[in-house]
Amino acid sequence: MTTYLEAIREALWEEMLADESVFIMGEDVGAYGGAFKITEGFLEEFGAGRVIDTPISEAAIVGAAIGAAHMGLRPVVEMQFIDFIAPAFDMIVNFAAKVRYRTGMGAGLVIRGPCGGGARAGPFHSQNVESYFANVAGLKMVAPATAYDAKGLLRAAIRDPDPVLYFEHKYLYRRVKEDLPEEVDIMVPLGAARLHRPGDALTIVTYGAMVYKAEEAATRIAEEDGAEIEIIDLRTLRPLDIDAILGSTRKTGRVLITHEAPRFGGFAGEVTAQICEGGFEWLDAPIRRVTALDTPVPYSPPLEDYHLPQVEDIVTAARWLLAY
Amino acid sequence: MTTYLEAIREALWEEMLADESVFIMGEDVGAYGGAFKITEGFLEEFGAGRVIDTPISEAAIVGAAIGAAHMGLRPVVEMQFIDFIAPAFDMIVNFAAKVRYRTGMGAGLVIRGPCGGGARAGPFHSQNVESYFANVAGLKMVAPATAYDAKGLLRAAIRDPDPVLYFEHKYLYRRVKEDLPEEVDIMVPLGAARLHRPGDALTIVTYGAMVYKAEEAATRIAEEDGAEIEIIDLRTLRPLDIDAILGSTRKTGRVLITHEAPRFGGFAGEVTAQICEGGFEWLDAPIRRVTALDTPVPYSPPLEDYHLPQVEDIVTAARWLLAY
Amino acid sequence: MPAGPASVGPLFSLALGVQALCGYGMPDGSLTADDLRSLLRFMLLTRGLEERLERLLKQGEVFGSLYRSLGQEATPVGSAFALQEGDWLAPSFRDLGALLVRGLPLRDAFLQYMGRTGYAGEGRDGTNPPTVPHLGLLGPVSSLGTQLCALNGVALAFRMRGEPRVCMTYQGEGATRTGASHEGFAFAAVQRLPMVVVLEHNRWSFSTRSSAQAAVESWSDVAKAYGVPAISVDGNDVLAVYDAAVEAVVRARAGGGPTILVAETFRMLGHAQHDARAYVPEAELERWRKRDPIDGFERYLREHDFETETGLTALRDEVNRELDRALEDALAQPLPAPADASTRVYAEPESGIPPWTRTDPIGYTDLAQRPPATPTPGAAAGADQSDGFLR
Amino acid sequence: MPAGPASVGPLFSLALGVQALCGYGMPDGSLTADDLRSLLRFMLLTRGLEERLERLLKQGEVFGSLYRSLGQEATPVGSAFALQEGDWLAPSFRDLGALLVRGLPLRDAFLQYMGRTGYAGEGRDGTNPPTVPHLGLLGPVSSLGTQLCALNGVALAFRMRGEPRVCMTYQGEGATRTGASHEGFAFAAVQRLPMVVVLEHNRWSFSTRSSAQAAVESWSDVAKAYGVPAISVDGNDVLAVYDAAVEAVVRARAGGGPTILVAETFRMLGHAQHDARAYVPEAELERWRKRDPIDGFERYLREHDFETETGLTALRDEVNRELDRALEDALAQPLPAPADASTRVYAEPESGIPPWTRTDPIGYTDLAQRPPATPTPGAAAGADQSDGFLR
Ligand SMILES: Cc1ncc(C[n+]2csc(CCOP(=O)(O)OP(=O)(O)O)c2C)c(N)n1
Ligand SMILES: Cc1ncc(C[n+]2csc(CCOP(=O)(O)OP(=O)(O)O)c2C)c(N)n1
Ligand SMILES: [Mg+2]
Ligand SMILES: [Mg+2]
Repeated sequence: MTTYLEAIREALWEEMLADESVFIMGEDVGAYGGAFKITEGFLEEFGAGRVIDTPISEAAIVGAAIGAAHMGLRPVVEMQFIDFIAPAFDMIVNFAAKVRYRTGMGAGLVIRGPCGGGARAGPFHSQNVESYFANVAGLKMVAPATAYDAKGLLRAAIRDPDPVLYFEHKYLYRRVKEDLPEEVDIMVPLGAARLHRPGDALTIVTYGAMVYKAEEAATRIAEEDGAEIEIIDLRTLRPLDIDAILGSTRKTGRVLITHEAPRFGGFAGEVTAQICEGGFEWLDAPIRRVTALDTPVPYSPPLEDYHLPQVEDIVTAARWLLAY
Repeated sequence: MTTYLEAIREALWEEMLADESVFIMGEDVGAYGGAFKITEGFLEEFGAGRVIDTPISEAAIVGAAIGAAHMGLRPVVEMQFIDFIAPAFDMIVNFAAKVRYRTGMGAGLVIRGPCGGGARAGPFHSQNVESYFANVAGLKMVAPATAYDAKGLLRAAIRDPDPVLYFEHKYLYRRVKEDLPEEVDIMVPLGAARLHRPGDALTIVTYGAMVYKAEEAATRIAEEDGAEIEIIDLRTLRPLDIDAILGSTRKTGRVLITHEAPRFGGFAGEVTAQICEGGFEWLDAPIRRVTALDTPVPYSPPLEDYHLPQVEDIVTAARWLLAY
Repeated sequence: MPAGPASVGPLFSLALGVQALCGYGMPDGSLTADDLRSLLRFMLLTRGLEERLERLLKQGEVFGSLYRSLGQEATPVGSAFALQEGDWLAPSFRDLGALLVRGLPLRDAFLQYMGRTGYAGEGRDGTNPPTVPHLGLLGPVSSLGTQLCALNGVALAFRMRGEPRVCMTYQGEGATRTGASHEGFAFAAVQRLPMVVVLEHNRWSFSTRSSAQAAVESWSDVAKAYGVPAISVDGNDVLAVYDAAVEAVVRARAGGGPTILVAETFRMLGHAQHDARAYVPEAELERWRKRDPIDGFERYLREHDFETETGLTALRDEVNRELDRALEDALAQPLPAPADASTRVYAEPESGIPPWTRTDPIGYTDLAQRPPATPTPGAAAGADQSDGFLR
Repeated sequence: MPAGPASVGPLFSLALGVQALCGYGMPDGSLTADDLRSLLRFMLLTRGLEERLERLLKQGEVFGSLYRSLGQEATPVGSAFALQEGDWLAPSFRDLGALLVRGLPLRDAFLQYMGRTGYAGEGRDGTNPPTVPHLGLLGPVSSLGTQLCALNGVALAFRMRGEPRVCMTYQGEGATRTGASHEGFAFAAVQRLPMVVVLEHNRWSFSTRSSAQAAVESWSDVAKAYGVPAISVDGNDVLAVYDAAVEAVVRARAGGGPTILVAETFRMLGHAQHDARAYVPEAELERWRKRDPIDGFERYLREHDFETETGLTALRDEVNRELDRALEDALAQPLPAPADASTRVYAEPESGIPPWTRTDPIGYTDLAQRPPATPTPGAAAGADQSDGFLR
């Protein structure tokens, strides 16, 4: 059984073995092996030249990744927590994302880090930051839910010629365990959603850790209401696999979008807009969102549990949609 | 006649006269009067103690505004171009926006600066940044289209107890001229949209400089197609005046949302989602978006004109909706 | 002035109420025997508080992780002791001692990390020290380096109002590598703000040696780039720290601008609870164990006859009783009610609509109760809009 | 290696093709009479180029604004002249001279600011100097301080590959106040990268005096915070700048790490075209007018019999002819086709869907052409997904 965390680790390891232009930069990624031990043992295997411990300077780290990428290297940058991508915002949005468009010279790099709540980690170690970057052309964004996808998407992201933000959900690190096929060379192309659960009564579009809450809700509704919910795991947020979403919409006529980030200005808005544009006539009910509260992520367990979208919320919304 | 620029200037001036806790910080806002001369003469009138020239340190400027706000002052920060809000992203998103929620101590401050394209200013002096902040609870966002609103909203923003991002469109600075009523004390509350043009055939939801392109399109369609388009100028992006949007949706049954920022992950997504949630049954056609291309803002005139949403695009989309 | 963010000036007098616990020396830096005892007491309180928090974490009463200051207590305690009433302090995440010196009730310290109610924090952010306006305490956010930028604004307000108040903040050597730290230093320096930055050089930032953070010979070199004076001091000698802090505070209060106080110390435990600091050589730990700030200061107090062993034992017992009493009070406080999570994002009246999952399914009160479908027409651009949608 | 970002290594040999225009002295810093002439020529080219760009701006052939380097030309020219083939350079927005030295064709310089086609930039970003990989030129973005961070990565790549190549970048004194600049300096220093940072202290950042940017006595103090050597030099003396740059470049190439080269100079015009610099005292301007880098260097060349007045006149004429020829070529290039705006956001194949307003009204190719309504079912979490939606 391979955990979500080990899958990320394997992808990094294999890509570094396969391509010596791949290297890692981040805070405490070397001797310590990273805050979550993703890169444990990498320093010993690949040496300090390719596993680079940096000062606490997210902008400098991303900047260095950009320049190295320009020279044909394939940097993988670790943010100790994805929340700390914020100090590098300017470097990502104004340099990395726009450089190919401006100059023709691309910056193929990966910025990865633990996102998401449920760890009682408070407002600054629990955020989901995808919406901060959603309107920035030039970036790609990935948010795996399974170990298989965590591995396959990271390998694809490392080989991608453009900057990819890779959001790994810390809640899944050790909770998700899968038997990964030995034979196949696991590689998941960016931009392709995954049918997580087939159904015909309602489509739930989601990604990251919410895939599992959606699954729980779907199982309950199958048992208690006898309705089969289809779950689409986006896997890649940008480019968005609108074909997969519309295909399912046409089939079910009912769509629920759920993500862990707050509701206002969240990624569900873009999905809703694209469904309206491409599948309006197929809709038998309003598109609904189940999201976190429009607040920071609070620390105290009862507050965090209330802030985060729960299975119960998805069940309520799904039933409302099924009854509509 | 008062220009949009003078209206901003008047609001600042009057608030500084009315309340000595109001002060200005920014790069070259003192002797020079700001890159666009908004604060020209302020140094002479209010002195260096309340018109503070800063180093090129956006994070430090916003940080200082936060602390000063904690002490009961009312800082108004100028970003020389709103694009340069990016280096202050962390300070805004993680400090200013979350401090009341975390501690109970608010940070009533205003961050204002010129946004938007059409000035041939290239990728870094033309951006619309509202979407970078749309998912951040704790912030308010304002984008005036008229001189009246520019003045009224800035005064309200300065008096607001929470952090307000105030986006002034550089293209409107000197092009918008209005007779501002002498008698009334101009004050426009945050969170209230404005009916820019009444109509019954189609609702266009927009804000900022796009209000005028929408108006041009509406006039043409009134003349050439005899259909009356209703235009809602949001004025405030957060909190969003969903009641105004839904009220118009119920009346027209057709909604077009247009903004100058790129399409993917743009603010139109949130508006679409809320209309779907609250007004689905009133919709006689898909909600559509007219936006900029999903690219950075290019420099060369033919490229920028093609990148930016144009009147022609709105007309095309509106006709498509009217015919739907 | 319209109702807005709590103006802290007026509130400040409340601080008088906590003077009993709040500690500070004379403005001129002289210390009485009571002050010496007080310094030791605050170091003991800090260590005892953190030990209890660690236990609570293991018991599941404190969540996430915990950052201890074991072996560094003299730096926050000695420096904060140099402040006077009305001054403001912004700790980093490892400076509980400084907050206690400024009067943070032990009970509230427990509550912050236990995520319970009954104090300003209300369980919202237990990963950082609390913010207590009436004590002049500005809690940091996790993004390193940022609190200096925010505290600059407090100092700016002092100067604008002509108040002789001083600000003090803390930063690990690792945090000085952030852009926010640089912008904060530069801003304070060029504005000559009444600011004292305590640079806690504890040799490590997480698993990274300070030599890997910067190529400087001495961390006081950081000050040279900003044209401000630096004082380097043994961060494990509470009196040395206090004296240096007094010098810096007096200069700041006199309008002499910021000072960077470099405290040479050592982080004896891991970065946080989950870190066994296997990467720290035992010999290095041993060397610093001998320099424990509390042992050293107790020795000093005995050797100079300020304290007897029995007196010290009594003090330790008293400190433990205080802590246990405070913990009892804290344990008596409830966790917040879940629905409280949705409040206090904005000043009242709350803006925006309530999250739909907690109200009716479609996220709005019944459509029938909505405003008229046709909004009262507002005038077009340029005309008086007062009859627009304004409500 | 999978197809990806252009690896510049291989491309670099192309640079040989432009050697004719590209200028550099001997690695040991010695200069021939031809080199001296070349230095003057590049300064004349820079000034002439900017004069023409200014005219083009007024004629509406260049857009937005323009930042000139009048009076500072010796700094970018003298410093860039110390680089060798294979080195990389990241200018700031006022360093056209450095790009010319590195071989940027005059025609392309015109095209960049005129927003025309026919070179790498393709009219995308005329607010900044161009990026030309095969010449080792990395154009900046407008956010000040950031290009140092990016160039660090280029230097890092050189070191990882064991290539003895050096990087040079530029920063105004104002830009050093940004967090990005700080993080960039600190990173380069602690990684001991082969990096030379030319700090152009031209007394002003827009309307702000350098003394209001930082409280430092000398801008070389900035280096002290990073533990790297600084060299201060008369930025208007092209030979002094060159010598200092050679020292820094040689050290960097030998593995000695970064150097900060502080060039003392003065911005003779306003910040940009729209700025009449009314805030600059006339006396100050007068003082610096006397120190014009071109006049000074011509005097030097005459006095030391390297050039005669006739020779200089011939050179000026040749420079003007070159510039006029290049401008003609540039004017012959068309503006980009509007629809080109939508290309090159991502590497081919373009990701995402085309913007609907330019395709059919509903933003997609006919729904009939869409994939089957029911997607081929993929397995659930854990199982082999290879038959999921993967396409
Ligand atoms: C901007 C940012 N990046 C990364 C982190 C994660 N982080 C928290 S503490 C820490 C080490 C801090 O070291 P130092 O500043 O020396 O303080 P010390 O822990 O030694 O007291 C790191 C990397 C953070 N909090 N903020
Ligand atoms: C982060 C950021 N903030 C503000 C600006 C606007 N701006 C452009 S140039 C400039 C002044 C730069 O001064 P300096 O670095 O000394 O360079 P100089 O103009 O003197 O050559 C400013 C404030 C910017 N480009 N980037
Ligand atoms: Mg440290
Ligand atoms: Mg300058």
